[in-house]
Amino acid sequence: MYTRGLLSKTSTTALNDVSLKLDESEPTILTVAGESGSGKTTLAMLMLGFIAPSSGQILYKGQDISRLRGADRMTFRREVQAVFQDPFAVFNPFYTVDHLLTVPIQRFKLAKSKREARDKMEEALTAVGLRPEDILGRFPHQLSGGQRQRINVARALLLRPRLLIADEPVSMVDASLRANILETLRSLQKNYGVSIVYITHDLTTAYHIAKSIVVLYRGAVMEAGDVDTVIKRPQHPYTQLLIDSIPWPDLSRRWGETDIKAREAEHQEITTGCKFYPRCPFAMEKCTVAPPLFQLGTHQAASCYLQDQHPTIPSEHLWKLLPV
Amino acid sequence: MATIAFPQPEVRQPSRATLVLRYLRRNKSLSVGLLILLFLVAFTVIGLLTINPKEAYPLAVRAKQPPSVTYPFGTDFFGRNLYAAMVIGMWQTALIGVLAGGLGTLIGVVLGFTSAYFGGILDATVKGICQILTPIPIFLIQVVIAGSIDRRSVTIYTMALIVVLLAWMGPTLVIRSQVLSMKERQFVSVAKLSGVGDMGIIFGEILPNLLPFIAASFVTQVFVSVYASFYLAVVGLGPLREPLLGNIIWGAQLQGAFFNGWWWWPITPAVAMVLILGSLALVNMGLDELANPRVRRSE
Amino acid sequence: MARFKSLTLFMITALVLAACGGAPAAPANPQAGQASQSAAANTAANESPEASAAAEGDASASASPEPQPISAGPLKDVPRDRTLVLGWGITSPIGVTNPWAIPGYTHQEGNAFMWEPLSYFGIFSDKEIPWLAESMEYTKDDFTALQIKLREGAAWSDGTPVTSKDVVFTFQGQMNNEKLPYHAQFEQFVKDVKAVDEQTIDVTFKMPAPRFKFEVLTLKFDTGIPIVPAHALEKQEDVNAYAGGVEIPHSGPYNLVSWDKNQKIFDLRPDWWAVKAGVMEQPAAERIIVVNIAGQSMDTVAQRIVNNEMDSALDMRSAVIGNIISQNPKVTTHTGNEAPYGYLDWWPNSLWVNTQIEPYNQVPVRRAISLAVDRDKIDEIIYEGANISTIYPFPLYPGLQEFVDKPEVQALVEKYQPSKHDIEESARLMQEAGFTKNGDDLWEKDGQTVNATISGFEGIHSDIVPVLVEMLRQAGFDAAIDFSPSAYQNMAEGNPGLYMFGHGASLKDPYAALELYHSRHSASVGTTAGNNRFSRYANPEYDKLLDAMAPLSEDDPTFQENAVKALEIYWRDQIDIPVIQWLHRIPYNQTYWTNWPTQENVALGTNGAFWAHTGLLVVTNLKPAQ
Amino acid sequence: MSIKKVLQRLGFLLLVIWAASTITFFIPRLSSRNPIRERFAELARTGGFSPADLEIIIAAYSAKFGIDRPLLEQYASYMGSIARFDLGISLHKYPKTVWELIMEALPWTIGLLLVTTILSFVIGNLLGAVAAWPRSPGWLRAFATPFVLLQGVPPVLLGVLLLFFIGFRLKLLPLGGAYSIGRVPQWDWPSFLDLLKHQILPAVSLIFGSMGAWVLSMRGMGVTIQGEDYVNFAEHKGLSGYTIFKDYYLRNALLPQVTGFALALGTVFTSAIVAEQIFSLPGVGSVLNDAIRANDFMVIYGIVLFITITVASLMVLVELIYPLLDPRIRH
Repeated sequence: MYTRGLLSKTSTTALNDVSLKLDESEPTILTVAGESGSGKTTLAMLMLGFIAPSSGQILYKGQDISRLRGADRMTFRREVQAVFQDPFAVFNPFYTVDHLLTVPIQRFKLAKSKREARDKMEEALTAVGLRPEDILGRFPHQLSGGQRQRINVARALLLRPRLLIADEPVSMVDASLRANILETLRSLQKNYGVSIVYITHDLTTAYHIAKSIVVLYRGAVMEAGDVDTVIKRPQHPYTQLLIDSIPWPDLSRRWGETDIKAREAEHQEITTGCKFYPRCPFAMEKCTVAPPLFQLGTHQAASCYLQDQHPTIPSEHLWKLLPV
Repeated sequence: MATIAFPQPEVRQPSRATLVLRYLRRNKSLSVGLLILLFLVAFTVIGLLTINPKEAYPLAVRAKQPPSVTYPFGTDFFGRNLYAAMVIGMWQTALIGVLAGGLGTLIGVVLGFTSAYFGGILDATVKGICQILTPIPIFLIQVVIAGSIDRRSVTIYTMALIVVLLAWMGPTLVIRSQVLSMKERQFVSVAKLSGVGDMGIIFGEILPNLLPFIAASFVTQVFVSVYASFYLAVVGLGPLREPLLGNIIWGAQLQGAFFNGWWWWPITPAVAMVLILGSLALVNMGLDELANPRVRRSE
Repeated sequence: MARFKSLTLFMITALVLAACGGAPAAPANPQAGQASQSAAANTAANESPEASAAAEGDASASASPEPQPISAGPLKDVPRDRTLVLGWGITSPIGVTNPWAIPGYTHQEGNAFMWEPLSYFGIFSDKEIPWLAESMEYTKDDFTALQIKLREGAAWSDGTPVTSKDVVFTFQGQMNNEKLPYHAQFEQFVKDVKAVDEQTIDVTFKMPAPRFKFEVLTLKFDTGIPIVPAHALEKQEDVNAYAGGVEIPHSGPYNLVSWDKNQKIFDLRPDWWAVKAGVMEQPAAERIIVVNIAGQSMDTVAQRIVNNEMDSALDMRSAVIGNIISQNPKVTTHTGNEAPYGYLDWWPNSLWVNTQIEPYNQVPVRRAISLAVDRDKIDEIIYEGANISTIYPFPLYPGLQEFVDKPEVQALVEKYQPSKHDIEESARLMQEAGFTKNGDDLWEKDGQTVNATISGFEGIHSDIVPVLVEMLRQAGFDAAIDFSPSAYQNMAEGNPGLYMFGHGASLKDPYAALELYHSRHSASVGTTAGNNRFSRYANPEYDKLLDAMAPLSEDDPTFQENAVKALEIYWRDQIDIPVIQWLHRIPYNQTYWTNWPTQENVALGTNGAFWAHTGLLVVTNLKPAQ
Repeated sequence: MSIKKVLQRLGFLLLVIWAASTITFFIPRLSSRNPIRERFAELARTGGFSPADLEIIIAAYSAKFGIDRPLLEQYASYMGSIARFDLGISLHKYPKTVWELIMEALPWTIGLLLVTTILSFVIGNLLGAVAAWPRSPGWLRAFATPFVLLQGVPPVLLGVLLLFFIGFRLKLLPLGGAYSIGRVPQWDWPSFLDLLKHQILPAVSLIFGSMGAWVLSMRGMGVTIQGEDYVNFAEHKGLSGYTIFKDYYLRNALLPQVTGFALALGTVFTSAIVAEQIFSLPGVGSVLNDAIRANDFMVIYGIVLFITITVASLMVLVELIYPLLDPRIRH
């Protein structure tokens, strides 16, 4: 059974009471969305095991990843991979770009010979639309941002992970290349059964690629559910604000023209109540107590008292709402 | 869509040597510094092959001779051939510099890496010790040490040791801060994802990137060591029999060389010292430029 | 342009510097400041720059930049041509003028101008110079009693007469105060000191003490005791802790008037007893400035003499003094303008060893080292041909020259050839002693090289020790240089190695020098050997010779006979390795002052050492050039 | 800035003092040297001690200075006296206390060092900034850059060379000393000018000797700053070169140098020791020189400690006032 749970309770403001679960048998693409500072990257770091949660645990195939040792750890390392935002920073400037591909091949013993390793690399590069002879042997600064990011994707392709954390993979790439990269990611999921956690602040790309979405604000889940439903019919004031901020290519519609007027953000730390309270135009007395998740439909939930006519759902069960 | 080829302009890859030469042409201080250093090395090497090492010590040749064809740098009061003395002195200075500099850098690299990479109490301790020792005037302590040990055991090796004893904090702090920033870089994360262990990350990923820093730090250490050993020798705390540059100046001062008109005696080692320290300073400056990514213009 | 800039820079520097550097110079009280300003204005018209500089300095009030220097109040004006400027390394604590202050007192650095003895000795005239004492006579033939008669009219600077009370106080102080340098001598010899009357003192000895009068009571070179004022020291609770300062009453002609880190200034007092008593004429030098040259390079000191900034200074290497003379014809030396430019000091230097430790306990090893020393080369290289290398442990002053000229002594020189330089013979001796040459071409036995580190003193041995080290190296001894402050400790404690040091002992006869090797001084390893007694040599045969000499005066035939035998043992056993006679090369600048004691101008017979006990005689005899 | 921060820094200061005093205490004791014996050696060497029984005198003084006691006991009493700001008594200049010796010499050293350090800091940093600033005129850069080489010239060499050429050969300036022979300095013009004349060579050698380091580090700093966005931005705003140089570039590059300034004082003291020796100036350096030569440990400890405390205190001070200079950092 392929399970993955994440549980992080209170204390850190980076991420608070977030619980997710992905099923190995049903590879999917889950979007985690939110503005900068919402805890997206922390989530990625936690899932990759780079930092340990101050409370709660991260389970991979039923095992706490912080306890993994030896071969188990290597397996976890290999099966959970990432594509990062900055296509330059991931390259060690000392080496040619080959280093990015050869090291995992070596470490995970993916090839029996140099020849085979080379073939694998070329195959992966070709698969992301690069000509190996243009790429191999170059230093990162000699390549364009798009090329570099596609090498990253090629790396993920090469390793055939079970789970891929894609942390804003296209935000620093030319618009013209985004589609290509996203398409490659999608084909990874489809053709190789890789689950993808797609972390972004860009709801449009999320809409294109993902099945389901979790909207975070300051480390707390605001709304979650089927990507279509959430984006088309957002119920949480924060989600509504986000969607309103998308510059739709519709000239008749003026940007930012909606009923919901977000208040200026006040930089006061909300420790107990709704994280969105200081900016929420509908802020109420009871919002000073953190709202639970209210289940709005089979594939939608929101953490807002405006929806308190709906039944609540424990945060551990949120994953059940997410379509695959 | 997935297989669209992105055409690449043809780029001919210049050879490494050409790149280095091209870089050196731009980095003037590095090239001038290296040139002087090279000259000094050539002088020493050629010298070592041609001189009679005995002539670097007293009673070897006619004393107090001004520079001439036979004695290009003249001879001193004690009957040293100053040319031979310069050659041996340079060699010994280089030895002290490289030994003390290398050792100091090594300590700095090891401590800096372990402390920054693993953090925790170890890091706090290393950082604390370095910070506490930093305000203490190193030279005074070196003088106290040099003055305290038995004269017979003062050799150029003990000199190097005395110098290094309190000169490892600089490189440690420099390397530590570099590792601290380096270990947050994403390629370290990627390496972890690629299954690379701690040692692999330290040596395979971080260390190569710090090479310019380590080199700069090494050059700084060599500079500091040469400087310190020179000072110790000038005040008469070195191995007095050896023709160390500082010792020669010390001897010249005691025998009233300037007053007696034996100007070549102190001037020769003084100029040599200026060349050594100056070239090291230049190289250091050049390496700074190399290590500092902002200055390193993309190629 | 760059030149202009740097000049501007210099100016700015100087200005700011002056503002800051001068700040601490605030006068202690405003009145002193005013007084000095007007005084400075008065002297501004003075033409000679040096004189005006000196005069302005003289006008200074007690205020000085350092809070600590001592001063007797505002200084009067003294022109340069009445001022004697002497260069000397002042290392003793500021303000210590009391001869009994320990540690810290030294008669050098000008304190000798304040204190006087019962008697002086003129080495080059070989004559006693009675001083506070009119006479000192042994009253018994076996040298067990001595009567001292003081001069009438001798007085302390506060007017109190110098009487037998002071002499008794001085002697008893030495007997009872174990911290004083002559305590051991007094304890060994003196039974009793009694004042017979105001002017007469009787000393009785426990044993014959034929040399006590000369060695202890007479001031010469750096030995002997001055008489101290009983009425001033009696009042002190701890005479060793009392610095003296400017207040202490003294009998010498100069008063200390100012002392800071850079200089000590002495002014002549008008009421010196010796003038009134007709012993001396009124000295011409109204002011003596002892400039601290400690830490100054020899270049600087030499140049300042050439520039007439200083009238004399110590101690010049032979090449330097030659250059001084050629650069300033007004400067002469003890030997005029001729090499070796210096006079023979009482301090011949040997390489001493601790004869109790391996391998120096073996005579052949000591002999092998002596054979490695090329004494001719030392003369040639270091002393520009002056013939000063030696084979004797004493200086060849007239009495001693007479001794070594005896045929018996010359026969011994022939027999033992102490000056021989022969590396092959040296090697043969080492091989016979069981040494073999190792890879570095050094003698080795049981994996140990011969530790031939030479301990010496940077200020005076920096020319010869490196040369000796090289000679020993060439003969296979593992030699190195040690000029660290621990050098003396090595000598005193007998640490392995060679010690370059003098024999400050014999002046008239060889007894004092030979006595240095008596087994009574042969401290066992681990205890401290006395000064000049580093060899720790013990030989009953030798002791017997010396014991027989002790009660005899030097003209006794037995004394002479035993002295020759003892000298034979000295060479036979190579107790230490004599290297050089010591020369003092002192420049005498005649621009302002003449009548310096030289070879030609023997006068009282003192040497020209202004720092030594007899320095008082040197400075008080100087005559102004104009 | 919080009280806690201040207390923390003071705690650090105490640690530095403790470390320095411990190091200076133990190192000389690792050798078998006996300072009292050596002091008497000095006296014996200059004569007058021939027949004395040294052992008795030495034992008496060893007891007095406590150096015959067990090491740890000495250490404890040493630390105790340091806590009472008592640096002990000089062996060599007995009965002077170390504190007295330092205080006598300090005005000279402060006068010389303060001025030379500030001047070398100002000139060095300006030259360094000019050398690194890409828009400074070519001739100016060409002028400024070679000063980096000065880093290779130890002040001691510079001092010796200046003395040789200006003092010996040209006879333009005095050969040494703080004032002319026979002068007892005070507050008046002749003294002042005399003093000035004597301070020029040492000051110049110290300024030029320590300037190179500033040129070099400032140049490095300047090069770093150049790439910063705010400088680029300022350029795009079309501000004048001088304004950018002064307000954006120099100011920001200078800030880290200020921290270096406090630290540099330690090095500067080192140069001063040698300079004071070469030019025979009174000052802490020459007191220390004498002490080292005479193995007067109490004075050595005292001065090392004094310098350490001074440097460390200045560092802490700079750190505490740094936020006032740099608005980006607030405690």
